[in-house]
Amino acid sequence: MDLEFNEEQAQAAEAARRFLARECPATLVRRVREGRPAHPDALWAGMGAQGWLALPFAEKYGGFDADWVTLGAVIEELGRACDPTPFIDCVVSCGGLIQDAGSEAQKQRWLPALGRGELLVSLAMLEVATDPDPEQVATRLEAAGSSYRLSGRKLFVERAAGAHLLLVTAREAASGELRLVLVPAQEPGVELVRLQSFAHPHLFEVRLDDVAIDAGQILGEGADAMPHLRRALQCTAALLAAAAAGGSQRVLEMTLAHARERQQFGRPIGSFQAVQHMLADVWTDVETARLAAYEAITELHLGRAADEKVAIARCASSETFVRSCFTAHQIFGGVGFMWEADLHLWTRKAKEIELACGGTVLWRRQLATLL
Amino acid sequence: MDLEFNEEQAQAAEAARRFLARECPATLVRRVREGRPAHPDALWAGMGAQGWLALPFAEKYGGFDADWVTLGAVIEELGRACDPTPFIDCVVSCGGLIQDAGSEAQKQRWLPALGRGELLVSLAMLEVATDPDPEQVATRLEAAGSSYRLSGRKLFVERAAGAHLLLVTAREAASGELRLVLVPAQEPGVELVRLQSFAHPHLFEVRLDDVAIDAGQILGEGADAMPHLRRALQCTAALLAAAAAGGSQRVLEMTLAHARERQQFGRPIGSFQAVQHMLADVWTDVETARLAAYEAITELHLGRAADEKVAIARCASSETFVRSCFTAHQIFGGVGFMWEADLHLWTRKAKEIELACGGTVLWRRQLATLL
Amino acid sequence: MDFRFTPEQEQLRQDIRRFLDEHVSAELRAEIATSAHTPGPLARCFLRLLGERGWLGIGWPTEYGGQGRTMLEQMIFYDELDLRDIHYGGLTITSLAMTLMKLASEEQKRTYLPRILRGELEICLGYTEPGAGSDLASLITRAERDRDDYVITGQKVFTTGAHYSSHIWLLARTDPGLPRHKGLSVFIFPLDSPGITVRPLYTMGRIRTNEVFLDHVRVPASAMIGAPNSGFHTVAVALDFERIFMGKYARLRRNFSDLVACCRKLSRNGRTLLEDPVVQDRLVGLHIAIERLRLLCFKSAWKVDRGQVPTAEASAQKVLASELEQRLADEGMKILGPCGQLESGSPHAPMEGRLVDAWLLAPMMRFGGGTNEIQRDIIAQRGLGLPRA
Amino acid sequence: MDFRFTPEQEQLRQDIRRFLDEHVSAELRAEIATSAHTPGPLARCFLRLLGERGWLGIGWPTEYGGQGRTMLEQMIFYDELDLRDIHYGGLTITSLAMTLMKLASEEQKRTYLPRILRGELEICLGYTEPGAGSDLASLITRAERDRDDYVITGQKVFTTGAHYSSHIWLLARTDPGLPRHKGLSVFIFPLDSPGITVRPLYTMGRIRTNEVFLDHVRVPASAMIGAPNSGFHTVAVALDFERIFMGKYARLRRNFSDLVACCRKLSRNGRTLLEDPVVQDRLVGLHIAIERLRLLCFKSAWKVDRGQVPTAEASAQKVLASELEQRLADEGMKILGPCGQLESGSPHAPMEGRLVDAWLLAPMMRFGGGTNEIQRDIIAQRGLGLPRA
Repeated sequence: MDLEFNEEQAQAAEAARRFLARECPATLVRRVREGRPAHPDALWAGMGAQGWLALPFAEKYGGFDADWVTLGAVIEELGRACDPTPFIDCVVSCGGLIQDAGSEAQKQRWLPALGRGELLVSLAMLEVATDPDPEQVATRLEAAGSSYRLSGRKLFVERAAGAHLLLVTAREAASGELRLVLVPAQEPGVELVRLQSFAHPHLFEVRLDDVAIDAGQILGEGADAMPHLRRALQCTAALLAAAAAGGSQRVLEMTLAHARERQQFGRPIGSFQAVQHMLADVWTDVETARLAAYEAITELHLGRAADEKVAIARCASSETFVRSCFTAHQIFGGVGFMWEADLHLWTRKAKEIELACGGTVLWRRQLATLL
Repeated sequence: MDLEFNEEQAQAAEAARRFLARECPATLVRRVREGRPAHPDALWAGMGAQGWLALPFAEKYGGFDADWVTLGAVIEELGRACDPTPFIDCVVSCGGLIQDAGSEAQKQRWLPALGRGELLVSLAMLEVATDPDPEQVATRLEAAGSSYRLSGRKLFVERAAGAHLLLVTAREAASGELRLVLVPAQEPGVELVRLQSFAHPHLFEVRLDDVAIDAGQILGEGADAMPHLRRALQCTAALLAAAAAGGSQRVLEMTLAHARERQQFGRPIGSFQAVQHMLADVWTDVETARLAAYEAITELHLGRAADEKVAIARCASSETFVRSCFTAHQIFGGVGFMWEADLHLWTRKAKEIELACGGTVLWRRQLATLL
Repeated sequence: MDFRFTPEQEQLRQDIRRFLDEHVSAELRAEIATSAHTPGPLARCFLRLLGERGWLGIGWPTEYGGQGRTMLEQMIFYDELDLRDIHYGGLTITSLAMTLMKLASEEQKRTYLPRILRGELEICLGYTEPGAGSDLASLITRAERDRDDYVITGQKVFTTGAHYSSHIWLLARTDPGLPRHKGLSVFIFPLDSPGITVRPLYTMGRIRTNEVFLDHVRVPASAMIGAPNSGFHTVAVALDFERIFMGKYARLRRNFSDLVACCRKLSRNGRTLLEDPVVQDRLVGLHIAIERLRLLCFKSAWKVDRGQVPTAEASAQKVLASELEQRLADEGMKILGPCGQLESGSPHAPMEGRLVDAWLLAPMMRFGGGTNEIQRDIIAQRGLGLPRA
Repeated sequence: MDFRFTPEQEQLRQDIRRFLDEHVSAELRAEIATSAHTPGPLARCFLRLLGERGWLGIGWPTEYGGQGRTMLEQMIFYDELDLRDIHYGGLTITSLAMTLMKLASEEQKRTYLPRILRGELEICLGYTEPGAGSDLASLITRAERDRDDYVITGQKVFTTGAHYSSHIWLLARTDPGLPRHKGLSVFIFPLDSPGITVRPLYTMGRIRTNEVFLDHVRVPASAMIGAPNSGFHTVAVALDFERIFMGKYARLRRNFSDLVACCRKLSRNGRTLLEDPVVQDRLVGLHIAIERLRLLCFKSAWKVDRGQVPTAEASAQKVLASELEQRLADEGMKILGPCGQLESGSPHAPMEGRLVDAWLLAPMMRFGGGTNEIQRDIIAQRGLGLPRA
């Protein structure tokens, strides 16, 4: 048992924290939330230059073949910094799917560009407004001679407007099997409709109306892609847990600092028993959420059937992040509620992470099946 | 709107509190829990002399036709006193069923005796160890010439060993309808098996093996008794809520007294913010639980469709009683945990009430159907 | 015991509903939906209509032109307005006007009460300062006597309503020589007095609040409510009127009912959300909690009508309502699935984004108006008689 | 990072299991099932067997005859014993013996350690008094110097284990002239010393505890641990050893697994309890909570093995474990339906009545061993560095 980073991982985390402190201040987070700009080009380029965007990819695709814990350490820091980038969606989910399900040619074509930060891909998966289940897919991919036509509607697609490619889940009409289709976001027949979420500022509905697809856009050799999708969602969930753990730690630190400094009734408010007990509970939550996240990540790393640990990590960390924000608001009071204060950036992020990629509800259900 | 007792009700409550303070001390509660004796004869006789056992019955059956709030006020006091009697089961549930479903002859025969405290009746309703649903009835009542045979198994029958009669729910074989059958507990073919509950000290399994029944033992004229049973369960639930409200109030009072008196670190423990906040929450719970109980009871009194209010009262008050005991134990510490201390009598009572007559789970489900 | 409203009270509710049905226009509804808690021109207009028809004085004694109605009747009135998110002047009507009646001079009453009653005058609270939140007695805004005037200098924050109110009800230090909470006084004066700057503070919950800077603001001594240095008492009196309105249930009940309706309509995987047993179980828990709050609101109002002060009840109302607001919003969004996050105006937004609005506003409900920790202290100490630490 | 036990640690677990499989007889299991936390003759016998085989010294340094194993290995050992409810002497082994090694005289070590290691000697804690619970420093039991002896008079309560232990580890006031927590000393002496009366205190949770009356009990000065008036320090050292064992997860995990197994087996209305979505949802919530606790236990043990003191972690463990014990028992009983209330031995009792036992014991877990309020104070003050009130 070893519950801390090895040297390499610690260095990655440390470097990430330094980099983000410089390149990802709360002012940037705020600007990107407000859409000025919607995508943080300079930060993204910087992350590319740091090699982060290629971390999970094999060396022959320009990647670093990083171990999962290193990736988790970087993502934890992104969570701490409340990062406004599509890192998890683009690199972990979509990049992971391309690497996992793509043909050699597809990997050669897309992964290096993705790793350099030149290619933005968004996962277009959900279809029902009320349903986080990625297996509810009605979008149809229909053969038409040697090519295909794609039709359907996708919801909750992150940053679709800024993406170069959409990675669309669809059912092949003939086989009923799942296919992963790379669709240029500007393609004729693709229409984007903005959704307004309080949590994720750049969500879209994607309407696909008889979009022409050629075989090269379909990942892999035409086998059922469901196992790949499940695997990608598992990795994404584990790493979202790291982001949530990072975010909640940062919120706890901000709250502690405030509780120590803010004086009322002639003493720091952190000396009141009610405040102390709230913070003690948050600390316990945060501590265990972070452990759960890394346990899930190490299970992935070991290639073990990680569903249970991933589900626990995903649920525990998101609950923790949201609750720690609620407590933070209570202790900060008016000062933390102001638009100009940074706290609400994390509060929204907490919900963004909770709802990302099908949301925690999915994983609670998953856990039920594993009982 | 009038949220307090009228004069008559206030007098009944006041008299009940005085009577119970004298006749129902914690020592008696404890003795009856330990089965020495299982039934508090003197207290029961006293309650009969006070007229309580005939409160809900019509005058022509020796009753007082009391309004529901008066009955609730008395039962609230019984809850406060942690009474060890079968009042609710015998008088409210069984007495109510006889009055509601019985023939004129049956009422004449049983109600006056019940009201005088000479007749103990226990409701034998549940059959499945895991299932609180009173509609799951497999016990069969089969015609045999001009009489009947009764076979089946009943669980969680309160004080069956001391009862004169068991009021058994059964399905008539021919019609499949529900029947209510009065069975002498000592009848051949009736076997009692003791169940050990931490909550209710006198629970039994009742095995009915081809028990001879004649038509006069079946309540009413052979119509489906399910509506009567539902109505009786509703009344019972509303009054159990009053008992739970009474019990939790008493526990709060004991805890407050302890928190004011007990000194640690040179001051009363009730001056610690953590203790104050626990007690503030208990007070809020208790206050609202009591209001919910009486709202349900007044709805019954008005003859309105009271299911929703009853369900809310039943759930809110039992949750409150259990939680207030948990908090009491935390504030009392070791002193309250001792066998010799009285607190655990209420703690067990809280669970006894929660589980009585199908339990609160039933009413949560009921509430779901009313959404 | 009787938990019902009387036929007369039910009639009152119908009258109010009919009045609102007739006079709340589609335009006003649209304005409210987008106003983020700041009354727009139509809402201001409607406030004056409420005044004209005598509704604003519903709880005022008849001697001040009010209807002299009971607190239960007021509750019915405000609930009906809350259900439609109608602006009625809030604590100007329910708390400050009542405090004026109790503590103000005859001249002050003549100056303010008729205009408040007509809906022409609104007052915001100038209590909180950057260094004085829960601990109000540590405020430093100074009001110095200068012959017949006071000259006020300082800064207030979280002055909600300062951007649309005409007056401010300001607590300032009049005697720094006295113990902290003894040297304070309350003043009422127009917000357009020279030396006042109001700056917007926008919040996470969309509601706008303000900073108010006071730079040698000169007000006549007659602007003081009550005696010099009696400000803490004045504030306590106002708070006793205010507290009963702090934790309300009407909007919570409405949001819950809307959520249930939404669960009946929306479906997932071939069945409605309401058919999902886990959804049912969550809704049942919320339902019970809201009913508890409703009963506590009844109790408070009923006690007031009997001449009692519902101290613990009002604090408990505030605690229950604010925590339930957050819980309902958070659990409700989970029940609705991914679309739960969508805001009013977005495609696929359920319940017109109302749960999202509530979620974003909920933190303020918990810490504002006296934090829930302070409310629990009040229940324990003033309600249950536990000793102070 | 690695959350797994090493192959050697897994092997150790297997060794322990095999040992227990071989030596825990059906008779011992039956004794345990009915012993209500008081070790019976077979359990005492088994304790000596554990001693003989060297298991009791699993965490002791080799210089004292122990195995010198890591805390993680100790955790494995104690977890396996806990899963079968085996009595291993509790804090005699895990805390007091360690404190003796650190603070006792050579003679005391020679007197006590070998016998403890053989399972012949058990020590109970004599801290709490009727007037001194959370506030231990207010205790009044006096130990007065009389030439080479101390004469001790006073009363202890909630002295768990005093009826089967051979010795008591007693905190008494040796200098009333010093500030409250400075005039205390710890003594160790046999419970059969003249002047000691042990009276049973039975509890709601079935566990027996005791009152211990000390009437001029004469003990030699050599019975004192450490220097005179250093008792509070001695207690703190012992507590540092004890705290990591206060909130454990093995039994909780076992009870949870048993509950799930039971839900798979029992059915209601034509389907197993586990097929009920609401039951699943409740179980998922419990499962996540127990996993959090398990991780915290790992963290504490791992920190100890790195030479760190897991102050906040241990307090958090105790809080989580005790509150979860109550929640698991209460929710579990609700899940099981009416039979959930049935006790071990009753017809229809599920899980051998184990949830009922846990429910009845849970209050003590929350207030005992330092109330959860005090544990949260510790997390906040010692763990997070927040200032004392």
